[in-house]
Amino acid sequence: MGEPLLALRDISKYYPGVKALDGVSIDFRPGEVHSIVGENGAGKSTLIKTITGAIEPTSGSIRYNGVEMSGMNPIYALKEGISAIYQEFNLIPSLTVAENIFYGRELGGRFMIDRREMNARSSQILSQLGVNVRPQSLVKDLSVGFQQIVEIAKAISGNAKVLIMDEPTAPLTSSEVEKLYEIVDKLKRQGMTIIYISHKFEEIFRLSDRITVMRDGKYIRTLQREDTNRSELVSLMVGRALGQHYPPKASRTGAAVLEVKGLSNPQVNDISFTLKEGEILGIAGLVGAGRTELVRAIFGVDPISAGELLIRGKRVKIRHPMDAIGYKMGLIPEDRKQHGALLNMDVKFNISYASLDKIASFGFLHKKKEKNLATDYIAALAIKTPGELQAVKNLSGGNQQKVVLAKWLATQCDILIFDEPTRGIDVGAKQEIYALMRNLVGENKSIIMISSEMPELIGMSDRVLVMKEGSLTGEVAGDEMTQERILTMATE
Amino acid sequence: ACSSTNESGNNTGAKGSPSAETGGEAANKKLKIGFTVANLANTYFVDLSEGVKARAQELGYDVTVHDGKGDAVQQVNAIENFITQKLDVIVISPVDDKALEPVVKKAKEAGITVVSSNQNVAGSDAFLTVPEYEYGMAIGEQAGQWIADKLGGTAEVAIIDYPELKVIIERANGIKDGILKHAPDAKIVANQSANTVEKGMRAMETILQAHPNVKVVAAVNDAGALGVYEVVKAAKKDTPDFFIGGLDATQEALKKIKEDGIYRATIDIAPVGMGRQIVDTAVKVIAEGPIAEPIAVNMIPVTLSNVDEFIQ
Amino acid sequence: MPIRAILVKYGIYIVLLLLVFFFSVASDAFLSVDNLLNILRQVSIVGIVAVGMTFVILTAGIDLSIGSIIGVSAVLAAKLMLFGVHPALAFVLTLVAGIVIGLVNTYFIHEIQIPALIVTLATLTALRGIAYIITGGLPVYGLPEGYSFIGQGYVMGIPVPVILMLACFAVGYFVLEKTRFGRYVYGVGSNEEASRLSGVNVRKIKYIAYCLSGFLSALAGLVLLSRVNSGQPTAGTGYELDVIIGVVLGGVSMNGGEGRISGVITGILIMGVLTNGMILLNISEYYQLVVKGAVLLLAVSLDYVSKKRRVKVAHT
Amino acid sequence: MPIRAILVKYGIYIVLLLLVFFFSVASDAFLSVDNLLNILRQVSIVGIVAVGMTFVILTAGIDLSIGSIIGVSAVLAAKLMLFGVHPALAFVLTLVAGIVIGLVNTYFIHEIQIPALIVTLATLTALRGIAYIITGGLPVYGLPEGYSFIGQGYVMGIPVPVILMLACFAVGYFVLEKTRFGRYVYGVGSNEEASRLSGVNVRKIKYIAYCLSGFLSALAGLVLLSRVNSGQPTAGTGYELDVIIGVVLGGVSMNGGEGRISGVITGILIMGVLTNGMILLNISEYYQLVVKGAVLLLAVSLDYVSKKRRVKVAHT
Ligand SMILES: Nc1ncnc2c1ncn2[C@@H]1O[C@H](COP(=O)(O)OP(=O)(O)OP(=O)(O)O)[C@@H](O)[C@H]1O
Ligand SMILES: Nc1ncnc2c1ncn2[C@@H]1O[C@H](COP(=O)(O)OP(=O)(O)OP(=O)(O)O)[C@@H](O)[C@H]1O
Ligand SMILES: O[C@@H]1[C@@H](O)[C@@H](O)CO[C@H]1O
Ligand SMILES: [Mg+2]
Ligand SMILES: [Mg+2]
Repeated sequence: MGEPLLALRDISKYYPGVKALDGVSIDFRPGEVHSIVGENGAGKSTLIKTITGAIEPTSGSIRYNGVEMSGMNPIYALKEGISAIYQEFNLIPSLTVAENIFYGRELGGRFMIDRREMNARSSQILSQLGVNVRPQSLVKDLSVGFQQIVEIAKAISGNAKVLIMDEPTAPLTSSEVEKLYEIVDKLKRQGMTIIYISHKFEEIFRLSDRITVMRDGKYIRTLQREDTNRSELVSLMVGRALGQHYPPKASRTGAAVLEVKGLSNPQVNDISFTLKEGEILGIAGLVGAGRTELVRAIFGVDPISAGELLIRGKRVKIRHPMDAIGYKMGLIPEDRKQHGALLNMDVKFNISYASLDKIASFGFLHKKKEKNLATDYIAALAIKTPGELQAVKNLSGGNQQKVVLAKWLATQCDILIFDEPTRGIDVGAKQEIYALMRNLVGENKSIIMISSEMPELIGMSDRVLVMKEGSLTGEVAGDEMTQERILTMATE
Repeated sequence: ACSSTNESGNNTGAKGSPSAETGGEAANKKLKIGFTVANLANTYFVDLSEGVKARAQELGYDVTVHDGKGDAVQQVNAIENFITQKLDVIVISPVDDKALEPVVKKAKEAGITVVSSNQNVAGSDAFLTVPEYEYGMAIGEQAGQWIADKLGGTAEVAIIDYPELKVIIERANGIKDGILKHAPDAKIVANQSANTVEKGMRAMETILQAHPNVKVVAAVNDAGALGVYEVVKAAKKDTPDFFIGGLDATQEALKKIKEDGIYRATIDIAPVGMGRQIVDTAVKVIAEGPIAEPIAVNMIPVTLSNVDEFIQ
Repeated sequence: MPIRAILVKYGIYIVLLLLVFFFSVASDAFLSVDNLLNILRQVSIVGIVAVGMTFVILTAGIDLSIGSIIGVSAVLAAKLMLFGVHPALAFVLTLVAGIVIGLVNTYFIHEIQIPALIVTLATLTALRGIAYIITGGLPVYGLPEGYSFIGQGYVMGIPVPVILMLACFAVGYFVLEKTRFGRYVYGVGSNEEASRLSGVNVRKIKYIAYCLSGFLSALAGLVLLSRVNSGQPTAGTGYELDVIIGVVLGGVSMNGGEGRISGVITGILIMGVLTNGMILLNISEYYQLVVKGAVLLLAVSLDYVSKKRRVKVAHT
Repeated sequence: MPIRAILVKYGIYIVLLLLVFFFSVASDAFLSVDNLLNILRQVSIVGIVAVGMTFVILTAGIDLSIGSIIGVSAVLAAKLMLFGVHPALAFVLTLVAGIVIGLVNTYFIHEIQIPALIVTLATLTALRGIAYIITGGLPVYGLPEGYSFIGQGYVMGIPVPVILMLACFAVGYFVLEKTRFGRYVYGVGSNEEASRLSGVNVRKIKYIAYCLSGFLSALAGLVLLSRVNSGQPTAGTGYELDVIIGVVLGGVSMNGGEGRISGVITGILIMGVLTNGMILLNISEYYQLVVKGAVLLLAVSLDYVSKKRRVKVAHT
């Protein structure tokens, strides 16, 4: 192929104690889908931010269209046809879907905007993406999944030459992901260059022409898709070979720990199921199926209108997460920025936050115990941070997720609810988390796991419940746990 | 625009007022004076402090003026600072007299001469007084007289007061009693608070809606009365029998009186002159010892008949 | 429409109507054209400034300096005219001064990244000092004759300040609802980083918002000057609270990105009607304060309780 | 340590030292034990309240009602004592009243979900009215003899208000740095929803923060009462701005979750030293305002620029 459209030369980016990028050079060719893979904290997001000028690299240069770009900034990048979906939420919550899609380049005159036209065009784009969201809805009223779809719509609605997507499918389920594939294919046919970041190998192999591997802020290698395979990528990413993906399942499970009977609220409808000791119970469903709402109701985050909960056979009232924690339950929420992490606070603060009772006597904290708690979990989950005093907002997305996990593991609860626990987490870390989950149930704890990644759900769960539109539509176990079966139940 | 009427201060006619000469002789050394004033957002006190500054400058003294901003605590703080600075004289125009008693005691113990003005702080060496009740009474009487003479002894009356300040409550009582003294049949239909032109306007605009027949308005200061004046004129109610009266004899009020319109009267208490007199009083105290009797400043009603004597 | 839905949608408007109804019954003088014009005129200064404040708060900022800008503008214009500067020129120069103050505010807020609250508290303090220095603490009298028109004149029976205020509201409404710039004001307030990454010139939006606030505060100062016919160095003291009360009562969120001009008008009117009505009823100043606090709380409660209910409705 | 790093770490402390140095050179009277005690005593009321405000702002709230709480407490205690209630009992009742006001504030803020700014603006207004009503606008005189001790007494040569303030700071420091509750204060301010999901009783934390603010404001009111020997209905007016300036100058973020008590002490002292020093230098009131505004801006700029530089250093 000819001249690269975009050439990165020797890009470095240093933070105190962190070399986020260390002399990275990559060429992106016109019309290719080029994936970037690497562990959490490898520097992928940092790299793409230097391309759009969202951050300024410490050193290095970028050539675009044969021209040296200096002092790149987002306004200029957009003008030059470089558009990006960042890993962080980047919408305006108080504006409508249509206003967000065209934010920064509104339709209309020089001063005035043309709402009608923007709504009409938005409807088109959204239906292309196969979702049915009103362009007039406010973004803040949408669930995370729909918000992500709006971000995608926004990125593809312009006439970009380079489209960068940083883990665009993380909050999506399979059917939306399928739609996204089609869109990417179409854009590629139109000659657009796509830079794609993901931790999901399925997507990477489905979409990419070439794949670049990064590790510890360094460029490792660029491979032609046809010439490589999953295990090669993994060992390049991690620096060693990884074995069996999912740990073996438990041979048997124990007595009922949690019983949910006829649970209803405005979002979920007459749900009943039982969670057993030592069990991993999966919950499947499409975006909007109400899985998050179900576990929020169980955990006392949202009120319930009917139904009851039994823990180890005893009826309990849970009106607040405090109550749930009192019964040794924990919830790792799906929206880590809003509900999981305290981003401005440091790693130590976050890890100890839900178990301060364990490191305090009469309300007074033992600083030493707290520090040990934090460093133990940083080591156990291999959290990539310069130290326990780093602010969580400065960690990579995946490592933020690990911090939230650590917070709940530290509470040593018996019933753990994981809502999309591996979202945005790299393969190596995923395996660590899988192993950890198995260890936990091995210690006779119980886990409810919501996941939109079907293979993970099937690989990890002892049993899977399927939800649709707020109701349970089925349950599968053993050999019945196949993608097709679950999908049929989720869509009918 | 400075609203003093008598720069020299001798026109205040207060008994026991020392002349500049005696003061000059008594003070061989260069005195350091601290003056904490109730509130510099009030024109009256700006004039008062100008008088103090001007006289001190003539005598070659140092003055620090402190703004109490209507907060007694600020004045306590300031006096503490003055004591630490080892000033010779502390002059106080208190937000609240009682509040300053303890700190004035400390000042006295430190050998500092203390002069009070407007309200007396117990323990002061001298006190220049504007008797608030009488001050209000003075304009009240003008209004009452007007009602008796021009309105047949009865009229709807509005009073612009300012009950947020203690001394002004007394003054408003004086206004009321003054009116009723000469016009016992007058009806006071509205009391509203205003101490600035703008608030005076807002109050009067609304009062006129509720009581369109109001003919007489007396206000606790000229600023509020000037607001009233603007509104009555704009509403075309400025009939020959209308009466507006204020207090303080500010230049703007005097100008309005001179126009022979509805602004009929104000009361002069010569703040700049009083400020000068404060300095002279301090000098006298240092030379001759404390003055027990309050030194009353003169209050002169200003109407069309004598306004020319006061206009600058 | 069921009553609850009406409450939800029009909470704050209903509060206004209730107040109007109450005072109409309680006082004969309340419901007359004259008195309604009075109310409008009395809120006009706060209203004009509120438009600028709305822009600033929508960008998630705050401008506490407005009261001092009013004061400085009033005395500056008065002094200029006294020195013989033509009123029209004095007018323009004062408005420019207001804009310059806005520039200074934004410089510290955006370039040095100091919280807006602190920056404008500092300029509030310093500018009040400047107003005193300009005048030596004494009011400035002797304005040229015709000048009183802006503050006291009428056009077709409507007071000029009212016309100015309505014009400001109309332009503000139009800009916020219909223009690109309006979208960016909301966007910057709602998610500044996302706006930057979407190619919005965040700096420009902020400069414009604070300069608009400075400009409108200066305009308000000119109106006030003309209304009271004298340049008072204390003019505008404490107005920041009245303006903020009006704006937030009108539903603008202090976190930025949320709220509308129509609500702000209503918020301002509620406070104006309340003050006027209580004076008509000759309620003592002391009780006026208590009633004002209580109504403020109840009005916003009504609005928020109904909104909370809306969220619940949305979930069903 | 390189100079830049020192600046970064100790920006605000350096500003304080510079001011102290400057005034020591410029005025003979400044650097004496008496005067330094003066300064401490003069900031004591604002300082006591600032501790409560720090808790509130750390939870991402604000309490504008503190000035009016001071006023109400002062007159309430004075009236109670005049009615013959024993000073100790009057003292306790007043502190309880402060806590009750905190409860009311939190009720509207947390249960009805009205922005804290609005709620406390409303209580600011209403409580001032109540202070006037209690007293009929007149100061309350005739306090029992011994009462002056809290405001005017000394213990081992140190003024009692200073001791109270230092105690408040010490307790505040300890609670915020060393206890679980302190953690939750930061956590709630940093991310309320995440805190709730982590099992934190957010409601309780907020109630405690605002009640603490009410309690300490009442305490400050009692100190003020004793210091001026009379219950002034206007006491405390405008103190909210002084307190907020001190707290934010000290590095507490208005967005919650960030800042320390040690910074707050420094912020409060900077304002106190500045006021005292300028009186000593006989700077005119009007210029004092300008200088105060400018110093505030420069001090915070220094702090922020050095922090920004830290980020830049980080970028290199
Ligand atoms: N503002 C910052 N300050 C300090 N360190 C930072 C900052 N931003 C990123 N880092 C660090 O830079 C490294 C690279 O982060 P980056 O977000 O690029 O990783 P990533 O490859 O995108 O990871 P993930 O797959 O988890 O999203 C991480 O170690 C991160 O902690
Ligand atoms: N078309 C739509 N437009 C806007 N909101 C929708 C739409 N469909 C569903 N929702 C909202 O989405 C919410 C449920 O989505 P949510 O993401 O929480 O479900 P979920 O089953 O947990 O899915 P996931 O966890 O995979 O995202 C519902 O509260 C519903 O109001
Ligand atoms: O406010 C008033 C002034 O207007 C003047 O009258 C003197 O006394 C003050 O208290
Ligand atoms: Mg990333
Ligand atoms: Mg979900």
